[in-house]
Amino acid sequence: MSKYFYDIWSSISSSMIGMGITLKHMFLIRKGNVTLQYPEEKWPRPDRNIGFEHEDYNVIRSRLHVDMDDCIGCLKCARACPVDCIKIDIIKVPKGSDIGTTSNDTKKRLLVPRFDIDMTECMYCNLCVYPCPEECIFMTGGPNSPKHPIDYEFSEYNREGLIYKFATVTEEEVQKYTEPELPEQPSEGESAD
Amino acid sequence: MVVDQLIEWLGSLLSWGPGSPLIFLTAVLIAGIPIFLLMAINALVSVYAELKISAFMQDRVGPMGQGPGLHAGKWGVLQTLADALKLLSKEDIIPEFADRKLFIIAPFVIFIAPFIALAALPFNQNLLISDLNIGVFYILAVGSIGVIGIILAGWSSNNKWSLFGAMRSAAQIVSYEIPVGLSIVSVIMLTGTLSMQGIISYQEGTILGILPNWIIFNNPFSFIAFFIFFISGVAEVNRTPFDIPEAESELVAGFHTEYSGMRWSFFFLSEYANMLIVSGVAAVGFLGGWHSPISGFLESPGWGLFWFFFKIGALIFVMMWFRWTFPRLRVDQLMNICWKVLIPIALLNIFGVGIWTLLKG
Amino acid sequence: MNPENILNILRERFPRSVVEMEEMPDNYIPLLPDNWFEIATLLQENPDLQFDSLQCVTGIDLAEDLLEVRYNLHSMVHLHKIEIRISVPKDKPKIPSVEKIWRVGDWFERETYDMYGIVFDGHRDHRRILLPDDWEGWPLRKDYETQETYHGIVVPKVKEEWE
Amino acid sequence: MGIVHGEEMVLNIGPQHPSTHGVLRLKVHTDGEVVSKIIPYIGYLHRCFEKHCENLSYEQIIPFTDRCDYIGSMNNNFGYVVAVEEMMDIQVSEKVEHIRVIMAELNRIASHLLALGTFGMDVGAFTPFLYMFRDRERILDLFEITCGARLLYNYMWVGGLSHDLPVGFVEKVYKFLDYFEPQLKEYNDLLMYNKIFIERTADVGVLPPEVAVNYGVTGPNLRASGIKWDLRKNESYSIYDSFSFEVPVGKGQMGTIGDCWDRYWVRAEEMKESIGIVRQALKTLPVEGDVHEAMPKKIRPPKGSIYKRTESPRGDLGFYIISDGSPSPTRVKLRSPAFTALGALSAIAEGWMISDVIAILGSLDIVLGEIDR
Repeated sequence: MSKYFYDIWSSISSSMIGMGITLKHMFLIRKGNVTLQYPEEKWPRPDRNIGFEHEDYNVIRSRLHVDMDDCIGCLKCARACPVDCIKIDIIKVPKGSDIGTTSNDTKKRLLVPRFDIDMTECMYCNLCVYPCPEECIFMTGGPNSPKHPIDYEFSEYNREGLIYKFATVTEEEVQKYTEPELPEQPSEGESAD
Repeated sequence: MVVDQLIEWLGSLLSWGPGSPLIFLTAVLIAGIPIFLLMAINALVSVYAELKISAFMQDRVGPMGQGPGLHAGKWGVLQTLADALKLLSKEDIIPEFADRKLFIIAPFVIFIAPFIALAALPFNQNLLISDLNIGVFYILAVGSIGVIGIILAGWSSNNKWSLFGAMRSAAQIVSYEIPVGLSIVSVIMLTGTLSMQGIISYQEGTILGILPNWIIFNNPFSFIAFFIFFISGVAEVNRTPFDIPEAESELVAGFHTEYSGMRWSFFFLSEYANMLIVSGVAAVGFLGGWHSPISGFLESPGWGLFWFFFKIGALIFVMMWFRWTFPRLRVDQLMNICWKVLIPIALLNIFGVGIWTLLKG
Repeated sequence: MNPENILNILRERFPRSVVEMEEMPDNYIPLLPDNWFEIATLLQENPDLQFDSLQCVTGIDLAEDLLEVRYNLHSMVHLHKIEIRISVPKDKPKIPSVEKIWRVGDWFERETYDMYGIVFDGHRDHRRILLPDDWEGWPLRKDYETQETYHGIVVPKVKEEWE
Repeated sequence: MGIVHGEEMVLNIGPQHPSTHGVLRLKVHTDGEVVSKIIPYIGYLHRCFEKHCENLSYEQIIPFTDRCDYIGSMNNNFGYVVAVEEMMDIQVSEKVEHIRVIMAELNRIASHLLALGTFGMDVGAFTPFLYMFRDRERILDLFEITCGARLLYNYMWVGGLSHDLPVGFVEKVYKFLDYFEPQLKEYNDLLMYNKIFIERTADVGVLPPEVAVNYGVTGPNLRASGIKWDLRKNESYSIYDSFSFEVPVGKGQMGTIGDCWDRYWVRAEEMKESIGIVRQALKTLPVEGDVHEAMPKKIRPPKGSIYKRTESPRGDLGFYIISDGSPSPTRVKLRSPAFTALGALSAIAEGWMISDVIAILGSLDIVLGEIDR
């Protein structure tokens, strides 16, 4: 019998405690609320400090980007990718021809007419970023934001739109280097394919 | 009241004589319109309140997109209107193997129960569709028609989840009718009338000059009776912690699993209307109806309307508060609470109220 | 109890079931499949051994027409462990089931059957577990070839225009 | 009191159901509300993890282990990495070990928060779920500044880590722990000691210790049954032996040992212990050191095999790795704790009501990604 009344009492008291907690949260909504109203407010939030500054990041995982000016076509990223979402074609240029240098002063020896990344397959593991000797493939934003602003809103209406073609080498250049000719600086142009 | 006046007025206007059935029918139809509007507005306001209250309790901000405001609707006040429009424009799906006729009828049966029950709820001194001399009894009787609709919905959907929900709901509502009735009995014993206005007029004045002369403060037994009524009422309208007929984590959506669009919104509408009625009966029976909490202060009919809806609003808020705090009970525990806790205490309460009135003279 | 003592106990009771190798390994015991159920019962019930927990069942395709099943046993009482290895030929892969001794073996054995097609004799619910019942082939065998179609759905092998 | 037996009804719970924690299908035979038989069907989330592993190099497998138990990814990384390191006999520096422990324990808190929150939601309490998710987000923020990812980290590498800790990380973790500790009490008041919750979970789905061992149930579920078995203590790996922490064991405070409430309680207690471990590790964390120091140029473990168990938030996470000396393993078998926990469901949930089956399923804390691999 005493258990019967104790049960009733404990139901009431524990319910009151619980209701007290929810009521407290209701009145302190300003304090605990962490909602981010996405399209209007973006992370990190400027007015309320719930997140971290961009400078605090070690790295960020978002869209992959390639600086083609620096790419030397070493294929290391393609080999590191666990899901084979990077596809690179390379052409060996004849000896003595100058196709430019990277920002690290490495002489380019290979022409890269195709550098495709299929972002539908990418699993953002970051494994392709490490082996790159020229640091030309990276995830946008975060510590890389000086190089490329963050881009995590890259949805597309069709699949083909998510296959990024980074190569900048033109058809003529490919033509030129497949048959030996005078070396020339590659010009910025439309993608190869 | 309103119906009577309407009949009189129409009778004088149309010169068919006040006894004509046609006039009676017209009067009833006209009186039905404000009830329907009340239900619709109640649902709009309550749903919005529920969204916001749940959000605040959970440290969220709730709907912010719709309606006027700074950036694309600061408070989302038109959220429920947008929801209603969405529901209206949604495809109406009837499962192939459902019992078509019953499937279509069920939402209306559920809708009718609170609709006609509202006719006996007094909103202030004058505003009352019909002052029945058996008002309380009428509301309790009519309010339980809804369970037929729930069983129809569950059965006709031809879905096992719906069937489970319907069966649970039937057991639950039938059981919880009893504590609701028993706790109302103690009110009737005190007031000596079944009429809603009669119960309210009993609660005029003060106790010892301090407390309002509401039945909840009348004696310790009616104080307990109020809580029994309210808890059972929460169970009757299928809300957490007694929402086992819907139990979204167990039964997907319970009896309305297969419903969509407009038909589903009828369930929604009637759920909130049921909350209104339970809170209304609690306000009338225990909290002095449209009386002001301070006797003689702001007692005009207009303020009566305000006080009545204020009390209803507070009770509905508590129901929402329950919902966003508690886990859900199991079906057998629900029955245990009803039969082993609420009903014995309610019976003892009746006994206590009887002795109290006897001693008080 | 170290593996050597366990091996000795098994040799004593089931002399013909232990695969004798020139140099007995120190971390596992190779067994023949025939008396595996009885040996497993002994391993669980012998008061000195009391292997009450079957940690893991791993199937391997040894690619020499041999499939192997490795059982990692552990005792919660004595806190010792042992690995049992049982090899079966690919064309007749049959091992007695130990699902009745260690109930956890139920799903482990079903998984091994699912992936390697090793039949566990005496299993009470011998079905595929991860793959659909009508899947063809045993995916983790080295000679497995992907189905062309499954219920009319083309199983993609390579992406078009990617190579 | 006699029981009336009605006609048996077969009910499909899932694969699309709000509380099957993923794509699990339970074929449930019911007699009225009472469940007489449960047959779980799994495999809806099978992604051929083990087949993938045979075609990938060792370092490429790590992001795939993330995707197995996506709630406790750090611990999955940890288990795999520890196994490969033991095969190759690599000793990593103190700093790396410390960071790994901090990450694994923070991840354990995050995982338990999700487990308890969804368990609460399974029994109908919605609000604690959102509170816990909010705090889990704070932990994910810490992971994000460290390795950029919020859920699938690929953070622990063979012989090291992908990144060193960012500047100010230690202070942020301290700040989080100071904030989080009082929150725990609030959650316990709100849910664990609520009478309705106790009614729903105490004495429900009792898993006796011998059944638990026989069914291979591990981790918090086994400890709730009263067996003090924690690999961090019993088979210490990494530097767990240098920290002092308690292993909470179910006591049956509200009912029987090994009921759903005990499983909840053990997880709630474990979060407290994890906070303690993180605090100790932060205190002794070496400042200097290169996290890439011990990383081998080529990961080619010698011929042989290893079965290595670690304590993931769900229990004994075993990796059976067989190497033939080539850059990719011959076989990687993941022994997942949730797989065995789900195997025990039919043993403990039969005879209870449908609502209880949902509660028991919630209390076992399964992750379908790990079960189906």
